[in-house]
Amino acid sequence: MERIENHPILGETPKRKKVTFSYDGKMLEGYEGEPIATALKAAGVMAHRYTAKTHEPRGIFCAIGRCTDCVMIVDGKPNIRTCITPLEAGMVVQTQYGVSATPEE
Amino acid sequence: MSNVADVVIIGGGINGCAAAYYLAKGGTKSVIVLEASNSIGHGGSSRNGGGVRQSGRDIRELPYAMYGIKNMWPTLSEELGVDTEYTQKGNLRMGKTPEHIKKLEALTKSANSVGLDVRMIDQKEVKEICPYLSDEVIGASWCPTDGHANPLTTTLGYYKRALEMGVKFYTEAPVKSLQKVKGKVRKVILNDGTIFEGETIILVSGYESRAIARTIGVDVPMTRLIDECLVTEMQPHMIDVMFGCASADFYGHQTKHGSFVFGSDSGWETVDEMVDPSTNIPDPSKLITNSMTLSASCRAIQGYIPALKDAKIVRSWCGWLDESFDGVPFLSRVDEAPGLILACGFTGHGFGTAPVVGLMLSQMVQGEETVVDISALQYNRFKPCR
Amino acid sequence: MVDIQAKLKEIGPFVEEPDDDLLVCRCEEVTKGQIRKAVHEGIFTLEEMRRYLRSGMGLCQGQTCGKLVKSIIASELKVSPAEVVPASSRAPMRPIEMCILAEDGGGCDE
Amino acid sequence: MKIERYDMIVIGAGPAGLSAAIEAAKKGLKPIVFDENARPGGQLFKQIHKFFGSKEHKAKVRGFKIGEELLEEAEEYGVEVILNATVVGLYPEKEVTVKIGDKVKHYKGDAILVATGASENMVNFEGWTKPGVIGAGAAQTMMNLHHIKPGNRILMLGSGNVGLVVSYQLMQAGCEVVALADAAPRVGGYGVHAAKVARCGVPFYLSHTIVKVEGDECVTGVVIGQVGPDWKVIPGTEKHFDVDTVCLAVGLSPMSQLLKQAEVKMNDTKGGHVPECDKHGATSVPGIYAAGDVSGIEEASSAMIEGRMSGTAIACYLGYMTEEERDSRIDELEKQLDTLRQGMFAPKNRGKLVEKTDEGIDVSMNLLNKGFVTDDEIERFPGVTHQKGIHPVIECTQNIPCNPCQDACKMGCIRIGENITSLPAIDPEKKCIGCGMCVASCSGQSIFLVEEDVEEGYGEVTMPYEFLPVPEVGDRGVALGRNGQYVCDAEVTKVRIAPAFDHTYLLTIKVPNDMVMRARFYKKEA
Repeated sequence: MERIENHPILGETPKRKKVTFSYDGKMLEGYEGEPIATALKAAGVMAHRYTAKTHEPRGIFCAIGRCTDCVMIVDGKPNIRTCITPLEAGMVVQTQYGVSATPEE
Repeated sequence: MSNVADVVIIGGGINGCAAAYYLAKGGTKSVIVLEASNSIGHGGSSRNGGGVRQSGRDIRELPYAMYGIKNMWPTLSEELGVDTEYTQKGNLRMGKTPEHIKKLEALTKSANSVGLDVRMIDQKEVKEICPYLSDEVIGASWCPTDGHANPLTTTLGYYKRALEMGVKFYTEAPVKSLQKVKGKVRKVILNDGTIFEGETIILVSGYESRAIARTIGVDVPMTRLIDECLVTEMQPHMIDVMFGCASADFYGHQTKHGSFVFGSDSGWETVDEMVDPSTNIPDPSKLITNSMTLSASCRAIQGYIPALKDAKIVRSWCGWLDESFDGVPFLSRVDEAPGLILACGFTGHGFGTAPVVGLMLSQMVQGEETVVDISALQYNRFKPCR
Repeated sequence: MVDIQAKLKEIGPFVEEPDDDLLVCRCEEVTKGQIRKAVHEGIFTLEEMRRYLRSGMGLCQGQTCGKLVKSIIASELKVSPAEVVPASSRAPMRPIEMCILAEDGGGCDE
Repeated sequence: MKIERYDMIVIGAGPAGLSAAIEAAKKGLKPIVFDENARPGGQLFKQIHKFFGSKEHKAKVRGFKIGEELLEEAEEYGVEVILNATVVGLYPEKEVTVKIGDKVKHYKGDAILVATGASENMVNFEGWTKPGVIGAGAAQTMMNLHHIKPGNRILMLGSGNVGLVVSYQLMQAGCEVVALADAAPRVGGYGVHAAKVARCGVPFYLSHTIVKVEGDECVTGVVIGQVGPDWKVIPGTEKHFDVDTVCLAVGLSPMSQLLKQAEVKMNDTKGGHVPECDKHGATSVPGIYAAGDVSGIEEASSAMIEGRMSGTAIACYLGYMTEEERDSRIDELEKQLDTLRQGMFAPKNRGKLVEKTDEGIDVSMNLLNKGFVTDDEIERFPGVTHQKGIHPVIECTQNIPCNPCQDACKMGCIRIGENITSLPAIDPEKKCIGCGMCVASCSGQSIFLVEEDVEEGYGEVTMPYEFLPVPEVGDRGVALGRNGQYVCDAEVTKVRIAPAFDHTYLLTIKVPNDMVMRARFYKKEA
């Protein structure tokens, strides 16, 4: 999804530091300090996890850390709410399947 | 609405629900269960760590605990039509000091004397059973036939089945007093004045049993103690065993769902008092957790299972346990109150024995011999100290 | 006082509906049909529903589905949602790592 | 164990919490405010529209600016605001445990104010869990805080103020809102909010709900359908839209879990689980107060006043002011609050169909059913007159608490009077100079300057414009009517901006003179 560079009310989006991070093995770019979920959205990632029972995709839903639908495995730790966790350079972000990083059959 | 029944059970916890189910199954025509709160299993039944174990118990409890594990738990899910999540993968009671080990050895010895398969294992074997444990654990007692289950679904499973078999349940029905008719306990009077009558009255209301029994002149020697539980978010499958420790720091297990459920305390429980904050008057129904327990519990758990340090706690809760004078339940008829059966004082470990206790209660009502001898659980077993 | 058997009789047997497979609790993946059926098995409160089906017991602790579950129970019991006993609220308000909690208040020197 | 003591602990640094802390600090208390978010202000920083009310309610100031002002005021009075501070629990004896960074700390307050706000309600339908179905709050968070478009093509469910305001904001962020649906038979929010969305061309589907959301990995489409009196979809009424995002704005519920944990007496109401409070916000537990949305959903403007009332009450409770002082301040604040609770959208009118304005004029039914006032309905309102030369046309047709237009006009053309919910009326005796201050000051964007004859056959319409790119003089495009449909071709003749307009451009377009009462929006292309 497109980032908003200029907004009629909020004006120009302040420049921030670009960092790279890995997402399921691919290298992606994002801005330091923005929520991981924002960087993923900018890269077109919609599904953050697949549920434990029915293996359905989930993504951003509330964007403020309440619904926990956007959780992923970040630096090896599962259940990280990506909508409120700031992006750092070199982070390793993985799709979460149930609570693990590998899809189950 | 008919308020008269063969049996009136006071208390809609797991023991009350199980008794109701086995009574109905055994052919008792009319059974009524009265629950004071608005939900079934509101007390200890939904506030425990889910242990289904024999090890660590007083030898007076072992015969029936063993009976339940051998004959009832394995088929319970099928019988109740719910997933009780019963898992029989052993109980590890851990020790960190020579004193702990000594204590565990004594428990093990007494359990062996009544035929329980429990033995002491060293650190190496502990680690083989559970590689996630801290090196501070130097040994443990190991009972391979112990396990755990889900107290919530098990309780509601009994309730559901009993309902299906026609047992009448009333919630929000707090009992104020009992009353004898012609020398026999018969009437159960609610706070709102409603009267129920039963040929037999089973009093299975946790600590509240004491106040209710007192209304017909029976005092049951027990106290009340708060205990807290907590649950983590879902974790990858790690551990099947039930945990306990010699120091009673914590107990718990990983559930089928993946979350870990633990019970623990802060050490302040004996002076903890539940107060209605609006009036500042003590009110045990206000189940407010203590601000220190959550962290104390986490310290205890991390001390044994460091691998869980990043697991997040999603919820904590607390409940009262009805602690009998000698830590062993009361399960008996009462000489001076014919018609009354007492089932209380489970002292925080009544969940694992609930199926067999329910069964034996039904047998007591129906005039059958109980599956094991429970004469050691008489309410009047205490003698003066000199 | 709630007479469970009388209430069960009043609401009649569970009848399947086309949208029963609709998800209600997103965290624990509990469907509308499961909740409706549970009501007919005697589960009348949010607290019991949590214990029975795990609805509202997941990561978000019922923040998303609480109101939905309540309205399903209410409609099945033919009462207004306000008459359904709400679930209790417990610490922690948000999930917190065990190691962070374990740092708090330990030792006698603090 | 170490416990830090404060006079007053405030949980939630939104409009209610900050206002309370400021009010109390002014009386000499030392408040501390905890907020779990990385920035303070609650939802104010996502509100980029101008607020309603009167001067004392900070009317015509944009939400995020009000947030900035509150923060400055808080700093000025020494209010300590701790961010990224998640309150873990509210325990007996007014003790709170707070997670700050990697530490959990214990605090006790002589008084505690819970101002935790609200959380969004959700509805479920087939496919509601698919990535791309989001809450309206999520949309605001993404576009207004994190500078990213929530989606390209969006369907909004919910016609309350949140649904309307967020639809508009989505368009401001460059997204396309393909439709706005609501199961209710009438628009729930302010008519002026609906009108500014409708005139951009967004179709309103009232009595419609979502049948299903389509897509495998994420949303690719949505089907809505008309609901009958039983709230079930009438077969055959289904409509499909290609969308990548579905946005849910179906109401808010008080986030009162902490109060429940503290065993405060609660009431289960239609509007959610709320604490039983006196008019100062005192709950059943002595020393615990509640203010803002957590005690009942209202607007941010009301939350700020409620916060100030609680701050005052707490100052008195803790001995920092006398009861007489408290009562006089509370009276003053109560009057402000009462003003906001007047009009058609007053709490007492919730769920009722108000058919006539206070002035006795029939309310526009099209506005309620379709989101816009029709060309003939608009003529009956007192803000709409026909005059020679340039003059304001005020399409404000419902009694809402708002009056900045009256002060904006230095010439006195606009009258509202004492009662701020009265409909603005035009004084034909006063001469409009076409300064446009009224157009820019109207939070509902419902004021236009109209001049029927600027040259042979053509007139001009000046409208508020808050989109990018800003059209340039000489641009040719089309004029849309109140219903968002093409009415005629148009040419941009003037584009004005000034600091006083606060980012609202005044766009003047030239249209055939019989179109000046119909053209209400400009687009480069049809």
